[in-house]
Amino acid sequence: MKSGSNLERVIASGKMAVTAELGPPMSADPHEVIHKAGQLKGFCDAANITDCQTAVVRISSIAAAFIAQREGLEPVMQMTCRDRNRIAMQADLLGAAALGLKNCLCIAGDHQKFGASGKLKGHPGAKNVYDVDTCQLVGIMKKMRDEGLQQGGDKLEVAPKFFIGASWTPMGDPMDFRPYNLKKKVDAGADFIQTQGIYDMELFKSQMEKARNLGLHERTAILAGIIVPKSAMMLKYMDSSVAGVTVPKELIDRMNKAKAAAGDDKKKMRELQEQEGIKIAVELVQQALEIPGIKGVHIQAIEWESAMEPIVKAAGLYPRPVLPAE
Amino acid sequence: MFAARRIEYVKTLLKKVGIDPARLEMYNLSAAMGPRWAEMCDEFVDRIRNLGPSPIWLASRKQSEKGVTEQ
Amino acid sequence: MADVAEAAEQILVSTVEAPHDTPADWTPNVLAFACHYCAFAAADLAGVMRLSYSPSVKIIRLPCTGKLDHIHILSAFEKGVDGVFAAG
Amino acid sequence: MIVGKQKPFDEIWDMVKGFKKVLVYGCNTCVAICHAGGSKEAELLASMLRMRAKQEGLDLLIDSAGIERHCEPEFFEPLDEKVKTYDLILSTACGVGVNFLADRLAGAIPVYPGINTSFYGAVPEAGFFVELCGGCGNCILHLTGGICPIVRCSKSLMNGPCGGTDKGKCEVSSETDCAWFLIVERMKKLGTLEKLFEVQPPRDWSTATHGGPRRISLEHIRAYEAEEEKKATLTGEGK
Repeated sequence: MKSGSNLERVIASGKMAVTAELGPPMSADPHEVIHKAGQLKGFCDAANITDCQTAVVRISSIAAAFIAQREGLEPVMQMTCRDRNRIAMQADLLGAAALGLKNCLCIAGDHQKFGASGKLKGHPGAKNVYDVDTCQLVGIMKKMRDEGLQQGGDKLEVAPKFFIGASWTPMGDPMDFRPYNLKKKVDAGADFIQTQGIYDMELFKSQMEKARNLGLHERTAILAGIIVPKSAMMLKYMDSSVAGVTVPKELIDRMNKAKAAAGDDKKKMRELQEQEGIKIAVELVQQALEIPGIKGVHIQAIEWESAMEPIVKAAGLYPRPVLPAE
Repeated sequence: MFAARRIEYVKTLLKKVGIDPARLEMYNLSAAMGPRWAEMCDEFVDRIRNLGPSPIWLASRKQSEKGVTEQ
Repeated sequence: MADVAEAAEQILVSTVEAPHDTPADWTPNVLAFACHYCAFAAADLAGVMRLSYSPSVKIIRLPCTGKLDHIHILSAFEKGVDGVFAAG
Repeated sequence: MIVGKQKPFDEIWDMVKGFKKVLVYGCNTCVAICHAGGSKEAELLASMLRMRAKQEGLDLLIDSAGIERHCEPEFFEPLDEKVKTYDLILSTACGVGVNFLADRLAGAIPVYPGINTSFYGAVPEAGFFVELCGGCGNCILHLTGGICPIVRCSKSLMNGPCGGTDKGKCEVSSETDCAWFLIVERMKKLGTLEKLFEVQPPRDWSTATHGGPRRISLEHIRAYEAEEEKKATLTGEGK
């Protein structure tokens, strides 16, 4: 075992892994984290704790991960390359390990300009760091864990033992390079991969085939990302505005149909769309799990944590395995 | 037309120093347009009369008045 | 009709410049940069035709308005002229 | 070349208004090409400042001048005496010029910046400037098809595109090309895509602005100059 985390044990056991997502609040109040952790607990093997997603200031990933862990939910702390240089990164990794955190996902992070969208002001004038990129951060973490060395070469008395993750956008531009992008992250030392949300399963299958041809499915655990759709509007938005995400027309049509069935009843409109969204998510999960080389799913019910339970149950992924620590 | 582009640019500079860009204009006419010239001059002078004296002229006058009273 | 005239007058009030009173002794002082071959010839023709036009316009003849530089216009305003036009 | 943009006029006015005798000092190299700070722009700016001063009723003398370059001492010499007669120099040179002149005047007269020095750029078409190099001091363009990921990628990524690439454009702006999209396409054309498959290790940023002020010393040229100077002093003494 590299880290001994629950996620690592589930993957090592050969069972399909399930991860979820928990976004910390823009507040110093821990209760939202505790509440969300309660909703997710038992329905996933670990939950990603985002690191100031969309470049908006929130409870830090490490602190929120620690709170979640205290609540009995295994966290995957996320670390962006946007906000820290290699000194802060490694210091935070040591601190996280000292707090008992065992999983870490490396991502580039949304650009700070993202923060100023919608009603939020964000910090578009912030200075970003990008001292190292995702591949390099993965490499640093691996070197710390396996060699007991800092990036600069200094020794660590006790090495932080992390199960190292990286993200992958299989359908982003330039698409023919994306499998190699994954290969670089695996070469750098990524133990598991969580993908960007997938709606177009056929396209994902062809990208997975390329990844398999490079032998990557044997060297890392690829978890397919599923973003639970909540409404037809959300699907349309994801299709047009979210990079690397395309939504097949038939899915949007299904949501529109569910919406239309409610007539003028706004409440019912929402309920029917949510029901259909959960149904679509379950189907996507089942389709993804059939793709050769897939080791699990990363289900993101964004600000809708209560959806995890019905999805995991309907997909036949409940109860989650309980594996003893070594 | 180089001149027309320059005029447009200088209009932006004038605005920055608090002078109405309408005080600057570009006209096109040919050698045979004698009556148009006269008409154009009257038009433009009318425009300026409406705008009144330029802020620079007013400032100079104020300064010289002050100079006189101080003496 | 009165409304239209009033509106027209309002439009002519500058939004850039500070409001001010016009002294009684002021007369417009306008500078024209004229191209030797077109506008200046037109001005000449106006003279030959004995057409009367505003005496406020002083003409500077240029070989071509292409010769007109930004600084010539700014200098004119700096000297206190009330308006400048280029004709070519 | 170095690309800059004139500061907002009101900001410049606020810098200048407390002084009595101001020289707007232009530089006729890079910043003249980007229409920000050459002799011509300095002349226009001086005229605008004079008009503003007049309207505000301030007794302010503002002249303008320009020299070929603000980054080599020789060019300053002809105007040194004139410059000393002012109580503020508003330099429209790039930041290098402002620093260099301020060092030369050594605190005798303040030197203020009239432009914002923006980047090292090219002029793909008249009136349009783009940043193409970050001056990081450790060039890797041979690995990336001649496209710099350090300044042309908004996250300075070294190992390929992030997840934000959309239709070949950057997540920061749909008007900005994704540098990594360009790099991949260029490397395919060059037939060297496999160069991108290797993981690039963390960079040494000490050659960029992160290692303190940078200097380059060409010893052979400095030695020659020193020798020439010595010879000149010797012959001077001989007379």
